[in-house]
Amino acid sequence: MKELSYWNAISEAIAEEMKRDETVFVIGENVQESPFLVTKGLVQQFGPDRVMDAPLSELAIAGATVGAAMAGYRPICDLTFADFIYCAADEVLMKAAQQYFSHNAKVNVPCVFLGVAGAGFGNGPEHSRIPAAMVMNNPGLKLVMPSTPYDAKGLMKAAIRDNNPVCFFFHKKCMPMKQEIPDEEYIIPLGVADVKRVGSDVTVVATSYMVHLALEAAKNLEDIISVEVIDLRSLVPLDIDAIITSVKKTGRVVVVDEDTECCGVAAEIGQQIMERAFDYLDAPVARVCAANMPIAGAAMEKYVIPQLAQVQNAIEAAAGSGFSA
Amino acid sequence: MKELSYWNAISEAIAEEMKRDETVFVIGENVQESPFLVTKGLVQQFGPDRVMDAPLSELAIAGATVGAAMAGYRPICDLTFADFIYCAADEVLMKAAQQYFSHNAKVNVPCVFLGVAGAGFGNGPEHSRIPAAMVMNNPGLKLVMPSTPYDAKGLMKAAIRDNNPVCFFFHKKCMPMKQEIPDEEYIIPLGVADVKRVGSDVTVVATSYMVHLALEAAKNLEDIISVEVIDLRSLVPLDIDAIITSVKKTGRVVVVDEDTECCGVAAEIGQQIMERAFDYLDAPVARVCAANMPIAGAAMEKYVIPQLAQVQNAIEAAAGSGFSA
Amino acid sequence: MKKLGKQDLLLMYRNLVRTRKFDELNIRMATEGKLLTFYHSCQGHEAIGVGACTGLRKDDYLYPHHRGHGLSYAIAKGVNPRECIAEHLGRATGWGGGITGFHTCVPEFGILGVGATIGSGFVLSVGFALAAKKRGEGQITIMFTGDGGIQRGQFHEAANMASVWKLPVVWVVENNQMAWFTPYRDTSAVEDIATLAASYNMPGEIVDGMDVLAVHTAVQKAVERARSGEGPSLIECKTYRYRSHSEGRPDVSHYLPRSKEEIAKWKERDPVKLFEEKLLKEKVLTKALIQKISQECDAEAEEAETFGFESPFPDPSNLSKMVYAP
Amino acid sequence: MKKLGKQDLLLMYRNLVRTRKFDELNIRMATEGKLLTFYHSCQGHEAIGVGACTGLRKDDYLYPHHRGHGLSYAIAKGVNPRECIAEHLGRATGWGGGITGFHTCVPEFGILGVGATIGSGFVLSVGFALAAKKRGEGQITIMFTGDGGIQRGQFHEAANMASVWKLPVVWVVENNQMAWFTPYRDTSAVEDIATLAASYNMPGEIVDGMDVLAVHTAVQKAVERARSGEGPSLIECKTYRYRSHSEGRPDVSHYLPRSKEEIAKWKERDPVKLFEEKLLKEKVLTKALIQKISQECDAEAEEAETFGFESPFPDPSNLSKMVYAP
Ligand SMILES: Cc1ncc(C[n+]2csc(CCOP(=O)(O)OP(=O)(O)O)c2C)c(N)n1
Ligand SMILES: Cc1ncc(C[n+]2csc(CCOP(=O)(O)OP(=O)(O)O)c2C)c(N)n1
Ligand SMILES: [Mg+2]
Ligand SMILES: [Mg+2]
Repeated sequence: MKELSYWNAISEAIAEEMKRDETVFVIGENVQESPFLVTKGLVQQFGPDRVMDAPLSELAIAGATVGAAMAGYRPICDLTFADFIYCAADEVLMKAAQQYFSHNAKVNVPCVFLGVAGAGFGNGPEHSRIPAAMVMNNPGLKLVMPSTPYDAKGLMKAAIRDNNPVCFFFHKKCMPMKQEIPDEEYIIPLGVADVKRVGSDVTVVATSYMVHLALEAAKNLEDIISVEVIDLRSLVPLDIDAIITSVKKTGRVVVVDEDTECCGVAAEIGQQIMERAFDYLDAPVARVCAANMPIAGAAMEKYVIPQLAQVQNAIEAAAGSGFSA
Repeated sequence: MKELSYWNAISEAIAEEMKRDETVFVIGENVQESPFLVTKGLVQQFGPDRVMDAPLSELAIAGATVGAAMAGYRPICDLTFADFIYCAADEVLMKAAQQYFSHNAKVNVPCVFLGVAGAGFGNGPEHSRIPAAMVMNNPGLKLVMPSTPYDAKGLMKAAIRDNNPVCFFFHKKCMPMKQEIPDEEYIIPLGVADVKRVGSDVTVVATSYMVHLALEAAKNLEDIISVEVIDLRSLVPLDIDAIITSVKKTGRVVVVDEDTECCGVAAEIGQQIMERAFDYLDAPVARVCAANMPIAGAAMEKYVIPQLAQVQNAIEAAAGSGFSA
Repeated sequence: MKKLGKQDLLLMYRNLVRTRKFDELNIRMATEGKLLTFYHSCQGHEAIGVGACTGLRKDDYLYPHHRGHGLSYAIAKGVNPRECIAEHLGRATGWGGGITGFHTCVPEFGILGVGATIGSGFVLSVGFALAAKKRGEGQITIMFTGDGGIQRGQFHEAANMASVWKLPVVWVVENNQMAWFTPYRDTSAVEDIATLAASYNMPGEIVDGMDVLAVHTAVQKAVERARSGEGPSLIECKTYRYRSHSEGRPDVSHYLPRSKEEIAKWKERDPVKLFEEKLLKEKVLTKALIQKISQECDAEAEEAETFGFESPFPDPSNLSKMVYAP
Repeated sequence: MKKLGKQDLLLMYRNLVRTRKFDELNIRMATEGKLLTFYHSCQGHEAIGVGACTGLRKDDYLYPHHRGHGLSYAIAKGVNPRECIAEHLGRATGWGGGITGFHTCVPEFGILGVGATIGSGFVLSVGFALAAKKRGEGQITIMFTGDGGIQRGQFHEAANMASVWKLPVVWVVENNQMAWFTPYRDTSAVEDIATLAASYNMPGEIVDGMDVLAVHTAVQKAVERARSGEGPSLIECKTYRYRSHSEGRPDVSHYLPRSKEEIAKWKERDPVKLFEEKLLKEKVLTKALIQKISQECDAEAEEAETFGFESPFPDPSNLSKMVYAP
């Protein structure tokens, strides 16, 4: 066992997979130095042909990723900020997602689109999104959003080995988090949620950094409400069974997701819960998401992004009056 | 009164607004001849400086639209296929949506993004989407999806006069539909749903061409189930009050939308209904949407896109066993 | 460059005729309402695909232009064009399995798939070429697009990246001087697309797109350059679109009918006729052989039509299994 | 071209100094942890914004580069730079109202707003220029970007469109030879960005970006061309980034430290010093005046800092009202 930070867990996963499989390579802007650290150190180990500093050309970077994947490689494309998926939407949301299906499953597209995501540093509307719903609304793409170093490493290895394009959005606010990581290899399959806290009164379904907010809220409320926190880890595939199992136990759900509320992740999960467990619901599924506006920066960011108090309030409201202190 | 087709109603609205307001102009690929007819005939009336055939450059077309809008004009940008929003996502989903907010409401972006949308002609995955949820997931954009010639004309006039960027997606399958159009000017404000059929057992919330499917299903079922059909007309703003009023009456809802199901329009509406009218719901909100896959073309399209039978089945299921014939 | 022998020339001629006949079949099926989606005729363009793809290695990557939905390119590479007909009829035997009705994908012949947004082949082909370079087995990538496609930003980014990384890719632009209803001259700042090559420090050549041998020669030069690790090339083939953008659409320039004289003038230099006359003069072809080839191609097209109509539709229950690879 | 008088030269000098002082203030605030988001120093780049924006009409549209988050451009156009400081402190008095912490928007001075994706100014500026051309009042648009920005597809599409429509726009590329950690020479197929202009049939000029007058002269020529309806121009200013990409980031090329010698060499031709020496020699400046200006600018920066810290934060209850215009 060794202690690794979130970013280091990701870079270790990439390094291990690059060692194991010569077809894995990294392409993107500034990936050799890696401003968000997840590919830092790789160039020294694997050389510039496998850790490729590209021009400032998102269309070409993402397009080359899709093309190289179709031609038998397993590129890891660093989009830098996840928001830059907008700058290559044709390539990522359309081409990567659809090439396999459109061509009768003859040619698959095994690649990873890395993006640092989320708010927390006041970087403003074009550098703070988690464009999760946009990815989910385009079938053919998988989507991973790890909340811990342990999960990040195991999920990254699964993402690289997956035979499909996988968006891997890691959260800015998780970067410094540390955790014990086993020395032996492990892989966390995509599509398996993790119950990060067991509880019986209210289910909180959370993604990415919001898992930590949910855990904090659960802890703050533990004397009055028993909160179960489910970390989805991957959104596509979605472990709806894990959610439904919990909902059947608690009958009360709050979905906490940092993506924009409207047509976001939480709406999909809420709707699916309603479809599958309507009779178990004691209260409507509540959602705590980014407000329906661009992600303001600087001092205004916190008025757009879910805050602890909101999560707590939503849990209390879901629990109903019987639980208030 | 005169009878106009859907496309002609749209082009008449554009012509009237171009006459009324010199700052309105059309920009896009092939807008002078207009493959989907909605800007056909305008160049003869207003000249090539106001009906601008652009290079095959979606980034520049959409970007120039946003820029000209910021600088005091009211461009109508024809994306041709609504799917091509992927080819200018940075410009439409990010810049158009956010410029006003990011700059403290100092400069607004009054423009219209036109796109012919939806399936029906087997055109395959890159020419058949209605990227409605992607628009809704990016606050700052408005979204209009008319189902009839009358609505199309009145909504187009409102869209052009709106001080915000408005995506106006008109449906391929509505193109030949005809309707009596008043000679006098009229405007249909954005954000006002239209009850296209009054009923008391089940509420069907529908968008765009799906309204016609819903009406047909309602008619087929009229002897056993009284179906209310709400045509949303605009999705942003969303007339949630109209939906809730109906839901309180029926307690049973089916949302029929042609966008991809996952994180789509129907999930958002379902979730909002749950949040606001949970105690009125006798059954979970059901959704009938495009299946979670790319929109197959040719003969396979119909297996992806909602069909009449599915809508009917969903209504019957929502109505519950008491209603079956 | 490998010198073309008599058999090569005859094969090229036959492939021109096959392309034309299959295009005519597609047009007829479209006119009869039998195609399940749109059709973009390649008449006038045949020499480009045939000239460029003759002599490629089977494992070279090919990204075809949308005209003919890939006919001339695939034919010259060796693919059986009946798969094209089946695709257009939405059949499981089509070269995209009938899933989209027009996408081409024949991995055994290096055709990995296409996109339906014009110009996006630029960036995908950079990826194919990057893979080829990494693999180091001398494969090259050839990608075709139109005078419209070159106007997308994808071109700029792809050309720069491919040049910097010296990727083995050849870009062939079929400048038919129209993009849908819009004439190139009114949407482009420069007369010749080949001019753009200078911005990326790569060769840019203008070729008579009606002359199959001229195309072949220019492309082979670029292919050799690519194979030997010297990087990308841009080749502009001047050509002309005989028919409307797609079947059933008006044939206008902006909003006025295209000049009948101009079309007629270009047809005088029809690529099939031009090559036929040359081979006749050089006695590679005879009148009798021309007729024989014509009949054989007619028969092949007829067989392809039957094949298409007799082929099954895809099994819709497979669709949901094709969203994600196992 | 209007000849610059002594007062103009002095103003340009003062604006160079102001830019430098305000940049230093931003750096200090960043270092002290007072800025609410990132900061990209413009040291080394000052002559470009100041030289280019001096002499513009107030109603000309300006799209600044991100360095200094718009300082040199806005200052030369007449905007009070304390709004920049307030913005970086997230205050309502900032030039973006403190909503993002770094976006610049001063419509009264033709600055309509910026985007945060590099290079997207190309297409927005086409829109500004299109509006200006339609309005017919002789406004031009000037847009600044970096050697990275030019690599985005937006450039290609914008340049072609602007040239075809003869739009009044001037594109100034600040080639500091780095984009974040990546050196230009390793990501570009051509040595000079000005080369790219030929693809769009527009003038492309290389200018010494450390020489404020050289920049001014080249830009004025392009501005006149734009104003007289002849279309766009591309101007490449060779310059250098003194500091790391943004404050607190490592200063590397790929992953190795940038050459200290190279930085020192460029600093010998520091744009502020260079102009100062020239004006001293020409007796437009005196040592005393230099000191006076320096002190005045220090005072102005100090006042701006106070102004910033004393300004209120935006009212968060307004946010939801700002998503849609009434
Ligand atoms: C990105 C994108 N924009 C627009 C279209 C619609 N479209 C299809 S073909 C075409 C014209 C293409 O012109 P060109 O590249 O010159 O090829 P040609 O059809 O003339 O052979 C257009 C505009 C598209 N499919 N993709
Ligand atoms: C589309 C896009 N890609 C990447 C980034 C991240 N980024 C911000 S500044 C920058 C470097 C820009 O380089 P250049 O244009 O040369 O300007 P410089 O910073 O050198 O002045 C990058 C890569 C971005 N903001 N937008
Ligand atoms: Mg063309
Ligand atoms: Mg730079």
